[in-house]
Amino acid sequence: MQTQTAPDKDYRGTVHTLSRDIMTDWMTELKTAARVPVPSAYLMISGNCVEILRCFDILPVFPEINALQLAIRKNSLPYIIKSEEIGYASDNCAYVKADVGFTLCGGVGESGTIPKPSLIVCNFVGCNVYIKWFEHCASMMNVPMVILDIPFVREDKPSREDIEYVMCQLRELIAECERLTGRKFDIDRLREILRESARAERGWTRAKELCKHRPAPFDAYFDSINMMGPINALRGTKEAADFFDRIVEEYERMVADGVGVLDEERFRMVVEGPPPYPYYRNFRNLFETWGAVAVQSTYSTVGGTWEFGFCHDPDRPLESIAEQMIVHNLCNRSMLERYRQIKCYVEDWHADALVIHSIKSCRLFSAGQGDMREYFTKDLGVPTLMVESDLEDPRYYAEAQMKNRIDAFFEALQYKRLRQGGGGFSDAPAGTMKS
Amino acid sequence: MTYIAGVDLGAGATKTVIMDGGGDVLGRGWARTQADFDAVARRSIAQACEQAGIEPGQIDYVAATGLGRYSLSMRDVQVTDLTCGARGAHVLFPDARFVLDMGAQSTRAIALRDGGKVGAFRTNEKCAAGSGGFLERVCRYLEIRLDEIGPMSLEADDPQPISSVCAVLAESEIINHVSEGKTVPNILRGAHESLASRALSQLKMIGYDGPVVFIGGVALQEGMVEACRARFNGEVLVPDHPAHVTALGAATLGLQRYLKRQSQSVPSAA
Amino acid sequence: MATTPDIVRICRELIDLLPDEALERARESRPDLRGFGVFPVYAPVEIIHAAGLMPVGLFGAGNRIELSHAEARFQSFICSIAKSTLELFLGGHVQLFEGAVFSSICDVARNLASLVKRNAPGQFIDYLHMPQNMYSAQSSAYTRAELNRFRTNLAAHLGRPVADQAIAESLLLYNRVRRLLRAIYDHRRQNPCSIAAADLFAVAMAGTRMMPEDYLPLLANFFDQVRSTRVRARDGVRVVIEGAFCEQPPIGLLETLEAGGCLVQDDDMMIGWRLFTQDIDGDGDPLAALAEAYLRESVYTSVRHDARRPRTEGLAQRVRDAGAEAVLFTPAKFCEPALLDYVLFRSKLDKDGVPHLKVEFEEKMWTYESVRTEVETFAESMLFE
Amino acid sequence: MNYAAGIDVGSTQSKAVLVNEARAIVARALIDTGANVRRAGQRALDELIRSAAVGRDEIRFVVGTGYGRYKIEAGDTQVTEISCHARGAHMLFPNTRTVIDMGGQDTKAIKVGPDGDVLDFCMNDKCAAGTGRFLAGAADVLGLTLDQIGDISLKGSRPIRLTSVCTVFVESDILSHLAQNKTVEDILAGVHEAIATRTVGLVRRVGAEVEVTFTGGVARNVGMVKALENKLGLPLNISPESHYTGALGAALFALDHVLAEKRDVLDIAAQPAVWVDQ
Ligand SMILES: Nc1ncnc2c1ncn2[C@@H]1O[C@H](COP(=O)(O)OP(=O)(O)O)[C@@H](O)[C@H]1O
Ligand SMILES: Nc1ncnc2c1ncn2[C@@H]1O[C@H](COP(=O)(O)OP(=O)(O)O)[C@@H](O)[C@H]1O
Ligand code: SF4
Ligand code: SF4
Ligand code: SF4
Repeated sequence: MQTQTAPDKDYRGTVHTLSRDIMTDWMTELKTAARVPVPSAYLMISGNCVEILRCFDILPVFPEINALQLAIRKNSLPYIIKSEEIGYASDNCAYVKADVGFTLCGGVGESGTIPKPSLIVCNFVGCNVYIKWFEHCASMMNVPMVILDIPFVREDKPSREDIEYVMCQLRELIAECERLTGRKFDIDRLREILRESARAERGWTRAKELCKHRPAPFDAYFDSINMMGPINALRGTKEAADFFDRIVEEYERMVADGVGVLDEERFRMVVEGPPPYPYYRNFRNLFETWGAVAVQSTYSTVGGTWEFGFCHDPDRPLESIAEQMIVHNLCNRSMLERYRQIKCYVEDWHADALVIHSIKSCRLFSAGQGDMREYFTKDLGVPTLMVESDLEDPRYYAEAQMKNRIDAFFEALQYKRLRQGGGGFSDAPAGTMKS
Repeated sequence: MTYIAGVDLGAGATKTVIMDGGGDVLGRGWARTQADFDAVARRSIAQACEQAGIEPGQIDYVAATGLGRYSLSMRDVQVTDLTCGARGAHVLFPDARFVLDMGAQSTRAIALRDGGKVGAFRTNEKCAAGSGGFLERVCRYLEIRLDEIGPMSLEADDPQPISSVCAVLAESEIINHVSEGKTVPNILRGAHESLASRALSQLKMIGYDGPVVFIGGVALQEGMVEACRARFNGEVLVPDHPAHVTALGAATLGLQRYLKRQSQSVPSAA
Repeated sequence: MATTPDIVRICRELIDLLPDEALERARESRPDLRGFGVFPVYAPVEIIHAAGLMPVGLFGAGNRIELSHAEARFQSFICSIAKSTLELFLGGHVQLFEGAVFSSICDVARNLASLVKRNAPGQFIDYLHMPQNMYSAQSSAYTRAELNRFRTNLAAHLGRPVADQAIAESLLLYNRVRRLLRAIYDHRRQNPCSIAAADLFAVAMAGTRMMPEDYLPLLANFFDQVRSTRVRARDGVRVVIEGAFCEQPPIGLLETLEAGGCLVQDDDMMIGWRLFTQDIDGDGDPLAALAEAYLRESVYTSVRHDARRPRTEGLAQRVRDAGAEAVLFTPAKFCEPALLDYVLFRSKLDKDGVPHLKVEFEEKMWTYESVRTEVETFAESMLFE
Repeated sequence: MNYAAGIDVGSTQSKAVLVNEARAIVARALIDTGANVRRAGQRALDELIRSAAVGRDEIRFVVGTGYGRYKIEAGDTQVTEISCHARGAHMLFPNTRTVIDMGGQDTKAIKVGPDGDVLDFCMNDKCAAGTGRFLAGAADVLGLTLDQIGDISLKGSRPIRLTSVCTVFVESDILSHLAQNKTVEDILAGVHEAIATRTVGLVRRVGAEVEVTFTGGVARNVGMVKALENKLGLPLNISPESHYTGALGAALFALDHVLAEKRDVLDIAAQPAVWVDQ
């Protein structure tokens, strides 16, 4: 085999156990829901409006998280193949394929449960595959679907009509939820939930800010993924907000003590693109060997770019939900906006390099990353590494090739440092003048 | 006497079947495909004729199939290899509903309709290590003969799977296995199993649920057949000359055409 | 009056031109004309035309140019049209253009719009978010606002207004073009073999390379010709082509499909340029009329999601209307929307008992050996029952 | 005498180079990697020792590189072939700013600083299309050897167009061209052109700054050299040592350690996975 399993290693910080604990509670709810149906709804992660569902006690179900769980437990391949057998192409998004395959196989397995929902809420935020994916679910399971069409950010800021269009659709969603649950919409309850959302969002922001310190107290790519469940799926609950309070406290302590997530922080990087979940640990170790820590990452902001100051506002409930869905998340912003975001990360978080992990499945993220590479290396002079694999399909991860590229990249960075400290090679063969 | 030739100009080899007017096979020919399709086909036909005990000049009708079917100058008709493979399999196993054809460059799963006609079919995606040519390269690499691959693969006790879909990268995986000290049988069996899983997926795409006729040169490899038997939920039927089934199908279709033409031009013949 | 082969030859020549070359042609009679790129699938060409520009379809570059820059920007798993369209901009083949417009058809097209914007400074590059919810109380207002935003920005870029009146006039012109195209398609549906698939494709695509004023007489001429010529129907499998709504198949592929034994009765090529099922009312507010037509009077496509009119039904209807026996799916390689829709289409056709075959294509493909084998087998299996 | 060795265990061939303290190349070895990667490294080293007639103990430090670098038991440490090719090319042509390395399984474009350091690099993606292996496949079908194809390709006047540069399908592609009566010259010209086009795309990613040095096994192929020069519109540096560039770079890194040890500056044992310490 080309790939060996990485040794089990615990990284610093309780973020892993804490997040596992609160996510497990939610997973248990899903399991229960699969047996004893309660009102539940499918929802996508990016720029979601989970608060509205919460307001009606509708259990949110995220097929993306299901797909992620399958991949990280190395269970995704059989389901992907299952989907390919019914006609999906090898070039389609593997998240869709894993989820559809899993659903076709009953939706219950070791790696998770995906109950049949009462409603499918397609929050079309950025990714066009979302619509197809949920359409397929709707037709497969015969469940009604609501599309929330979120206009992509085309100008500096959304127009009045954009916001009104979204708010109108949110009101229509609320009416649908009222019909589904037979309950009246309670705006005060929504305000209450949004207050918890905002508390979690501020916690997120504070945590991310701490990575500006040297050494960074956590890895803002790998460890942030553990923060993504709470901020995106459990947002609006007290537990999620408390979670952030606890990790921030821990990270503040680490910063005060000058402790970083690795023994030695040698390189600070910004990472773009989702991780290869089927080889998550292997991938992390390839960086860790070099003492490379992610101080920021774009993937962690697919659900929301909170670190730039936006929070849900209980005083403007629907409007702030609409704004978050349209503007304040990575997926609904253009590539050029993403360049700006990364540039800000590199500068304000003092990074040495940009690492782009290009994902075959996810064209939303990856289409055109070559241009991003050009921009950062040629226009800005930021050392940039681009590697390719997949976030769900283990067939596209080749460890030897991955390692080769990562090693070469850090070798070069290391040499650059050495040279800045004076020195260099003097390889000119005898008799040849060095220019 | 009536003599019909079915010639399958495949990517790897050119196979010929000589059939008499009653549909009985009199001879078979085989020649490695090279640049000059026409010359190779002649060699293959000559070999089959020799076995049949006739002269090439005695052949009444030639049906060409395979990738080089348009290049055979002496053909009377050309039919695609999918149609011929299906027909050939049907002649040998009239009850079978599914055919798996693994050749040098392509793997095809075919569902049959009544009379051996092609229903749904699936060819392998272009970019894949899923065909016989890949196995040939593996052999060359491991320095074994092609006809050894089948028996050797049967000796495996710990098959080493291949995950890459690219034949070149799959080769590096194999190199890795070798340097990890894995045995040749285990490596071969791993390759067979990977190929069999891929073939199974292809069969499933066409609604596979019963006995399947396994044809094409790769069916000559016992290890491959075993790997399929272990995976497929239906029976795997392997004819005696699996590589010649497509040529057989061509000959069968050729005979049909020939007889039809004869009956239409009765006056002069009678 | 030009004969059918003449018209087809002219059209084939036109569709082979790079954007700047096509514009040069038009400039022979309108020296100062500037162009404006329209990336598939749909764009409000009326607004562009009303602004005094020539809307030119950006369908990649076929076999004309080598990808020397775009391969570095887009990875190997991206469709050809995105790569070669970017290459057109990077290689300076869109110099005579004021800009280009892209819309929300897929993630690749959206990122492409960003890349073009960065790499074509000075040009006006816009991205339209066409609605995917056709039934919200705000859908019409939103759609109109989006079209209006485009109009306003374009006018600002040009430094001259784009008046409602001008848009209304362009609307009428394009109504006539689309009406003719509908009539020609109807004719082919009823008269199999009257027009070869590759020829109709060339004629339809030529409209994206000419000013509509010049295209209209050519199209009318073509229609008269085919209407008055009687062609004996060949034997073959009558098929509908589905899946080439964005990237367009190479002519050679269409020829191979027909040579392999299929007769194309209907297709979804160039669909964005003939999207509407009826004439648009040009009397009132033209933008509101366009918005309404997009929401209510559009043909189904894989990039427009209409919750109450499933695309599977649309395809089934198209097959029935054409009296077709089978469907050929021709998605562009790596085209996510087409490949995902294939799953739904396929299961619907299986349910209805309609045979189908999938054939992926790429812009630069030029041998059709394997396609030919598949299509021939498919045709053989249907013809020799 | 003190020597340093570099061993480059590639996917197709293994190369080894021995240098002395004056940075002069003392010996080279070239063998087919074969199935046993572990053994290949050792064999290359043995061959090196034999041809240089030096004692194993005189070789003070060995750096391994190439795909098989972790399997070289004699290697004291490993460096990626990207760094090695840059370093080797820099020694051969001190004004090198861009390195194109074409090997059996991958192609790399490397941007090199004035000191031979890697500033940026790009490799072909996961797909092995259009690499040295492809040329080997083409030679195979045509019944030619690798030494011949380059020259022959130069005689082609109307290069054919290939469907793809996928190594797996090159055979049938070429066969069908032969069937259409295309000449071997035109086919080979087409093959070289197709690969050159792909490679130039890669080179553009890092930017083709002069001087450009072409390294790796394929640099021995004149047809490829010409095709690349045409496409790039630049002359390429080609050295007789081109095939050994990676091994040479590795040997130079090894020499750093030998010299440093003598000067007692660098503590080489501290971080075996890293080639120099901070
Ligand atoms: N004697 C043999 N023993 C084992 N495998 C064989 C033998 N001959 C051919 N094969 C396998 O069959 C393949 C060729 O199959 P064939 O059906 O002749 O292909 P095609 O029709 O594409 O030319 C070879 O690539 C090889 O893997
Ligand atoms: N004598 C030669 N003439 C032309 N090309 C050659 C020659 N020897 C080797 N090559 C080419 O070099 C490739 C191997 O290059 P190399 O740099 O050794 O690759 P790797 O490091 O991956 O083993 C072969 O695939 C072949 O195309
Ligand atoms: S394309 Fe990307 S964002 Fe969209 S569903 Fe797939 S993985 Fe998610
Ligand atoms: S080289 Fe490998 S990955 Fe590339 S096209 Fe060929 S088989 Fe596919
Ligand atoms: S061909 Fe498909 S994937 Fe490519 S731009 Fe068009 S719709 Fe998008």
